[in-house]
Amino acid sequence: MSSEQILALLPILVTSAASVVVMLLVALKRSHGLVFGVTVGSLLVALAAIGSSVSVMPQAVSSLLIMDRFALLYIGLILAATLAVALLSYAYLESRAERREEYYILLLLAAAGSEVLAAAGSYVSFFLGLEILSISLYGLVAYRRQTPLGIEAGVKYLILAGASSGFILFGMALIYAEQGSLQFAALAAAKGSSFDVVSLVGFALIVVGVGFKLAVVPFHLWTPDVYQGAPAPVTAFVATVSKGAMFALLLRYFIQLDLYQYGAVVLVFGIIAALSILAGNILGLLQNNVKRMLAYSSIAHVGYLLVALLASGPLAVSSVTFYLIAYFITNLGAFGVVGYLSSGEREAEEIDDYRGLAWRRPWVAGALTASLLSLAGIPLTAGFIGKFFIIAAGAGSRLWALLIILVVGSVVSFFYYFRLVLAIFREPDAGAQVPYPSASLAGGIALSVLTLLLVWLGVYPAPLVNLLGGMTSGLL
Amino acid sequence: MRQYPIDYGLVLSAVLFAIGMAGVFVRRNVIFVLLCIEIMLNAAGLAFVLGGARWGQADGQVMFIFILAMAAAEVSVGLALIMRMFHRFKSLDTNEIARMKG
Amino acid sequence: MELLWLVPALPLLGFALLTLARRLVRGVAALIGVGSIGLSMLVTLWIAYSFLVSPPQSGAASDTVWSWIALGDFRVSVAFYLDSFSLVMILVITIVGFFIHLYSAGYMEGDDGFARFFAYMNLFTASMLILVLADNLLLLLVGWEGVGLCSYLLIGFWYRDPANARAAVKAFVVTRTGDAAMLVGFLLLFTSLGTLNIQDLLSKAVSQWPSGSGIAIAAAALILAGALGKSAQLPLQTWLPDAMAGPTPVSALIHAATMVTAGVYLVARTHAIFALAPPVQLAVGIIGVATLLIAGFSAITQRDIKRVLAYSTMSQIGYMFLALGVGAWGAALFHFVTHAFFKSLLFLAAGSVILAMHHEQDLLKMGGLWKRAPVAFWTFLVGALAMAAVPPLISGFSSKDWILSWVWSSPAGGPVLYVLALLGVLLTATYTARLVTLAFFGRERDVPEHVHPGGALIAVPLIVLAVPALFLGLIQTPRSLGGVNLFASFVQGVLPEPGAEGPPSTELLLMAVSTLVALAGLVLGWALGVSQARAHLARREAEPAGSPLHRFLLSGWGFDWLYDRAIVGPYRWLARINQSDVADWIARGFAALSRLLNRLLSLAQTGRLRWYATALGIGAVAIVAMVVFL
Amino acid sequence: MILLALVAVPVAGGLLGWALGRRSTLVPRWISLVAMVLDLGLSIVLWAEHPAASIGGGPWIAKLTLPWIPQWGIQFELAADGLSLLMIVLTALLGVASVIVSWSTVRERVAFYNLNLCLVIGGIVGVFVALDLFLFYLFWELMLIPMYFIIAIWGHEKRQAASIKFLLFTQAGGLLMLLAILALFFIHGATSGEYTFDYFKLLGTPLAPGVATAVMLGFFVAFAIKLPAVPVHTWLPDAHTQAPTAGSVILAGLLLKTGAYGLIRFVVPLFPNAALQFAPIAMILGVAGVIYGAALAFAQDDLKRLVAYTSISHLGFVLIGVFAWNTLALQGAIVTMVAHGLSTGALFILAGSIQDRLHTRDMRAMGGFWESAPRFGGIMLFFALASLGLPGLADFVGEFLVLLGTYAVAPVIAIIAAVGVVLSAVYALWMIYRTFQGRQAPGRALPDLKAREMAVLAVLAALLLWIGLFPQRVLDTAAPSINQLQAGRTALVVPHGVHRDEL
Repeated sequence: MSSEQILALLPILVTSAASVVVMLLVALKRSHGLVFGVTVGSLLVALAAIGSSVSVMPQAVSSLLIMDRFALLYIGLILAATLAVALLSYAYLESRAERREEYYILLLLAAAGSEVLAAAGSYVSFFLGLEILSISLYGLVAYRRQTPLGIEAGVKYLILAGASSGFILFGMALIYAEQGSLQFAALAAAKGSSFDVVSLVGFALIVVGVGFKLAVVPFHLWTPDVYQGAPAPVTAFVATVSKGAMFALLLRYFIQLDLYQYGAVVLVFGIIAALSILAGNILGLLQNNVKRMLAYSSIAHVGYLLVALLASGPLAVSSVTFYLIAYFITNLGAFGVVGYLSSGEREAEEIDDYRGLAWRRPWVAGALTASLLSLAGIPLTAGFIGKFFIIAAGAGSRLWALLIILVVGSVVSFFYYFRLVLAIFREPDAGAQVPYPSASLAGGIALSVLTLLLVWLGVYPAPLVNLLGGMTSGLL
Repeated sequence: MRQYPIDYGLVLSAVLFAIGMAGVFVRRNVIFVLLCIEIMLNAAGLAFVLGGARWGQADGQVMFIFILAMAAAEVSVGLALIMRMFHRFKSLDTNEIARMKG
Repeated sequence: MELLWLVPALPLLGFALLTLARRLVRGVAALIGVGSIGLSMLVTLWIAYSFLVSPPQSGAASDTVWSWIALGDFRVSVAFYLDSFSLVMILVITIVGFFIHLYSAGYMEGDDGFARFFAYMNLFTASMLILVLADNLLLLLVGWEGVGLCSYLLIGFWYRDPANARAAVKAFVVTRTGDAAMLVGFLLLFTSLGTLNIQDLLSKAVSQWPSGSGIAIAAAALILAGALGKSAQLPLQTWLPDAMAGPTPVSALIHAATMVTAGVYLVARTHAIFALAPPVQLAVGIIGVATLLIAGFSAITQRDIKRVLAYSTMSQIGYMFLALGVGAWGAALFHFVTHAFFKSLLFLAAGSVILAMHHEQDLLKMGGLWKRAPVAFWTFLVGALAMAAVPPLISGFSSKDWILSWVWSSPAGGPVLYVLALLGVLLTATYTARLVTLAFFGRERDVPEHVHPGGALIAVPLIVLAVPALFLGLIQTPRSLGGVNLFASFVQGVLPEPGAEGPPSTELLLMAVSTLVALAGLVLGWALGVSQARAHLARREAEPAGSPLHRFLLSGWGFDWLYDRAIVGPYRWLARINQSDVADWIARGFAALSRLLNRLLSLAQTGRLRWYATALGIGAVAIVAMVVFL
Repeated sequence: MILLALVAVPVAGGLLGWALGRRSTLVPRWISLVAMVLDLGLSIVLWAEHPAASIGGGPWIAKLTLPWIPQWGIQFELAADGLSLLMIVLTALLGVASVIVSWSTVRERVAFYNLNLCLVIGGIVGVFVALDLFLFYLFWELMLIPMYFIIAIWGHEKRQAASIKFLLFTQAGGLLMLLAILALFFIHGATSGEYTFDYFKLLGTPLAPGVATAVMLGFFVAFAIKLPAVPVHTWLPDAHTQAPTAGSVILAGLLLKTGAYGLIRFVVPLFPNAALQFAPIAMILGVAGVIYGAALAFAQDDLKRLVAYTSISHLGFVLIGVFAWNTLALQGAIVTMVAHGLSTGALFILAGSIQDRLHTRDMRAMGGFWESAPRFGGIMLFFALASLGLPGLADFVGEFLVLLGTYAVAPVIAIIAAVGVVLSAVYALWMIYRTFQGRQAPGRALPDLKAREMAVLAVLAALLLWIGLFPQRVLDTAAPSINQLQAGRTALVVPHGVHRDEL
């Protein structure tokens, strides 16, 4: 392994090493502050390391990992999101009785697994990244192990994610048995005119597994339960990093295999996208639990992303990426507020918990409102530019049917986003006001930065668009 | 030694996979569900080994080893969780853990 | 003629002052209200004087105040047009108007809406003047709607009684129905002739449209619709009897002398178009005579003194329409003039009677008032004789006779119309005589102890108006009675005669016949009045059930009933059942659908792990199947 | 730059008032009032300076272009012609009125309220000057959110349902419009090689007939919902009824105008052929609105709901006028827009005042108010008369011109619309009958208008009278834009008589 390869892998290496360091640290001395500091520090170092990796890319590391602009961009995104989650987690954990320090080990591991997924160029690294991510998430999702909901969520996620891993693995095995290679690229070269049945079945099974991780219809049933049971920052992580990494993989996979030319595949993804948009939004409609509501909304958002994915061409990649960035910021903000307002053993998850928030905690309310507007795709937020970008990509590829469904879904979604907005701006309930925890610095910083980014991207997206435009050239 | 077509092996692994899957669907005891997932994973492992044998590569076996490691990790986390579950719910029935819905 | 704009502007100024100023002393309000009309009258007289002394070259003068709308070919100005026709109109309006205003200062004394009343009256006068002076149809429409508005405001002047307010709304809406058609007529005229200037329009119509062409018929019919509404002619006549809910001076000014004759003015003004559309002109005559008879019959049965007069107004305007229908434009105008004087006189005298009766308007409760309210009686009598067309010098006689002779001799007329018109004469005389008999003669029935028919402010206008009611006929007399032709020759240039007059002998014969008929009517009416008064005394308060025919006539031939069932009722029913807007069902449907789908999809979210796993498997099978088989 | 200032002044005023207004309720009120008056002043200056001036021979009197997202061909492009100018003046004027009428009626969250008020005004001005389609869409969406807040927070008893309904309807239209904008963007890009959202460049994009119709419909639906045309009008009665007074004023006076403005600015010029073919349907929708709105207005017991339905009726005239597509009808549509803004705005102020005083909007509980509130009655009557199209007032000029223009193209439509003239008399006078006439119920005396209310209403009334008697100034201002539109109409190959015969 050359030094350049090491340099290229540096972000992943730093993240992985950090998890080991934190583990050792915990063994030596339990200190939440210290562990938190090391975690944040190492994530910052890993982010900085991307700068050095850029100089040597594109670099294929042993055919397993491909460190190109695309991968680095997603790794950067994953690291930044993990950093935000870490910041949001501090106060959340601080107010709780559980052991806090192991949380950061799992978080760093999950981030490492996600990074591997983003850079994966073969089924092996796909599998490894996926499992590192998944197994860490089992722990994270069930982190509120004192509460029945935490355990319930953990068990559900464990069983279902395990099963879905089984699907992916079996699919990979079938493809391998037919094609004789574990490289995406090799497969692309070998595919010829069409696949045989076994490969098709294998491919379909991989789609099932990926679909599960992305929580698209019909593999979405677990989403609300896990989102609800998991600690709010973990929910943010599951909603953003875990999905984003999987989407990065899907995008690379799609483009490398040029799946656009298979009508059946496009059709399947189209149907999945349409169903996700409709079902996600309709399920969210009357939901009173904010975490579940956001879970349903995330189902719909992945549907939107799939529309962009199906749009093909350079616009697809940049629109998916832009949307993911906007989606990351927005969801981190939204779940961040949920975590920020959760106190002790109580998650602020009922819609009534937010009643009158605007008059009690105006800044937090502002952040949440901005996130909700962004989710709804209202102008001057990142979500608007993202949705605009996606619709543009779809329109460029004439996916009118999907776009109409997207429009219908969006209109439905306004109902529940604005239902929450409405609650935020209602008169506070004079009698029983839910107590909110005191403000935390780290969380406050994270929320402010996220909100500023949200608005900045909504007002002046030109620089990011430029950046993404350069990125696609690396992938295609 | 007689050479069997690879398809036979794949069919076998598919049957194994299906058994595992069916087990996940029907079993209520969460430990059995976990066991069934292991069966699914091993079915995949078998298919990998078959593939490796077919193409004369080590990759299949390597993957199988990865799968074993991963399965072990999953089971360990899983069992820990199941202990918590039993501690909390005094039951291993998956139907008991259905508080969140709707 | 530079002062022409002042004629409508002065009352308008009065309106503005009365509206904007707050808490005016009664005297000041009256001064502004009456004074503005007075000044306007003086200006009008001055204009009339200069018009007569030095008539304009073309027989008409116009005065553009400002350019209103100019869009390409569409150019409309706020401009006034004065010819002999409009001069007659504004003379009548300002003179009659002034005296009615004066009368009102006495009549409305003590009403808490004194200033408001004069504001409305001034606005009305201004609008009416704009209507008759407008040189284009759009400005005419301003006046037209303005008088309609004031009519609405004044009918509902005593707003506390919902019935008055409803009558006001009814009046406005019914007339507006006609206006809408008239509006379409204007659209048609502009679209095909490219101007709304009345004179250009008429000359272009004459030069571009062949007689009897469809477009001319359509245009004339649409204009006629507007005229029918405003002038309370069939089938848009139902509002007028209810309009009597307004104060009596209002009835005199608006619902007798001026506004209701706006339709006559309009038709006469655009007579060139009607001349191009013989079927419509015939319809004008038929409608006129039909209204004349229907209203005449109804008038005979009414008990309310003002309703009698209201039906009589409809009936008299029926004469004017009949005249228009036979092309006797000048005669129609002359009848308008005489009618304005004698009918306003009748209303004002009736007002005095009503005051005397402490606002009791039931004829059957009056009686013997001739000595209790002598001024009212004598002036009323003058008006009544004029209306009944009793010869020789009473104004109504000249004008009606002029009309009748044209009905006989005009090419558009004929014996049938004449006989019907003659029946009208009989009816007119009958209801007039009945009215006078019931109100002024016989025993006092329910007359109050103390009677206050009003002071000088009431009496002076009555006496002054009685003069023209008596003698105005002198300016236009039948050939056999001197053959004075002042009026006809004055308006000849604008309103030509329909053709050659018949021989004087025929005219004399016709005159004799109509006079006899009128006298017969008077006797009949007298008898009717006497018998009804007796019956009432015998029965006292017991409400006469009346025969079905009586009830039918009393209700104005059931038009209200019919419209209520056919139009108003269904509209209200539709409004009631659709109050919550059927179109909203679309939105509600979507909402319900979303809720339903939400419930269905939520059924899948059971929380059961086994079901989730099974769904995963089903999904997997579905995906595999799709990928493999598609 | 004056265009930017027109947008920025209300926004800045709102933000400033909000930032400073934590303590005192008076500070945000004064700051927003100053901002609105300043905005009004600016717009009048612009009007006075450019009576009929033009840039480069076109109708444009001011223009501003800044780079924004060059990768997507998006610019920050503002421009104004006479049409925009009229709408801006109206916006600023009603903005001032809104601040004043909210002065004493909104007592809670004053700073946030004024922020929203200022933002919505800024957004509306933005809509009227944005000439980059992306920017236009952005403003289009942006003005909704503060409006949503105004309804949802300060509205009446059913404000939540009404606000969400408002939002869903308008967003549905908005997103369809976005699809249409993007379709146009790509088609233009594919044919000319230049991908841009610039209105001026998109003008005259060659489109296949079917495509043009589809894309045009995307725009049309959005504007028809906002206008609102039957049958997608049902958000309006709820929103107008439930909004606080100023909210209703802005909704009726301004937001609806953005729909009409969109039709004139985008639908007709961008898709002339498709619009011409679609004209009969659009006019039928318009005339349906005229009649249906008037009929439902009559049916209402709720005073504000009644006024809301009258808007549907009036805007039906606008829809007819735009698609009758000749100088008279278009000018009529524009005058109607302005007149409706003033008259209906005033009626909402009056209805709001009644509600503030009596805490009810139900006309069944009203009657005889004239006795205790004669000035109120007089003013109410004035605006009711304006609404029923009394000649001499502004509404009449607009509606008459629309009818006149329409009659030349589609006589049947004009004739049916003329029926609306009768129905408008019915609802307007019935409204007066039920509120101010009859006998006053005991304990239900209506206190008369106060000086501040009178001042606002008097200005609105004076303007209605001014436009009614001297409409030429308004007509001249809009004329260059209209003439250009008209030129586009005459240039079309489809002969004039085609859709006349169809009707």
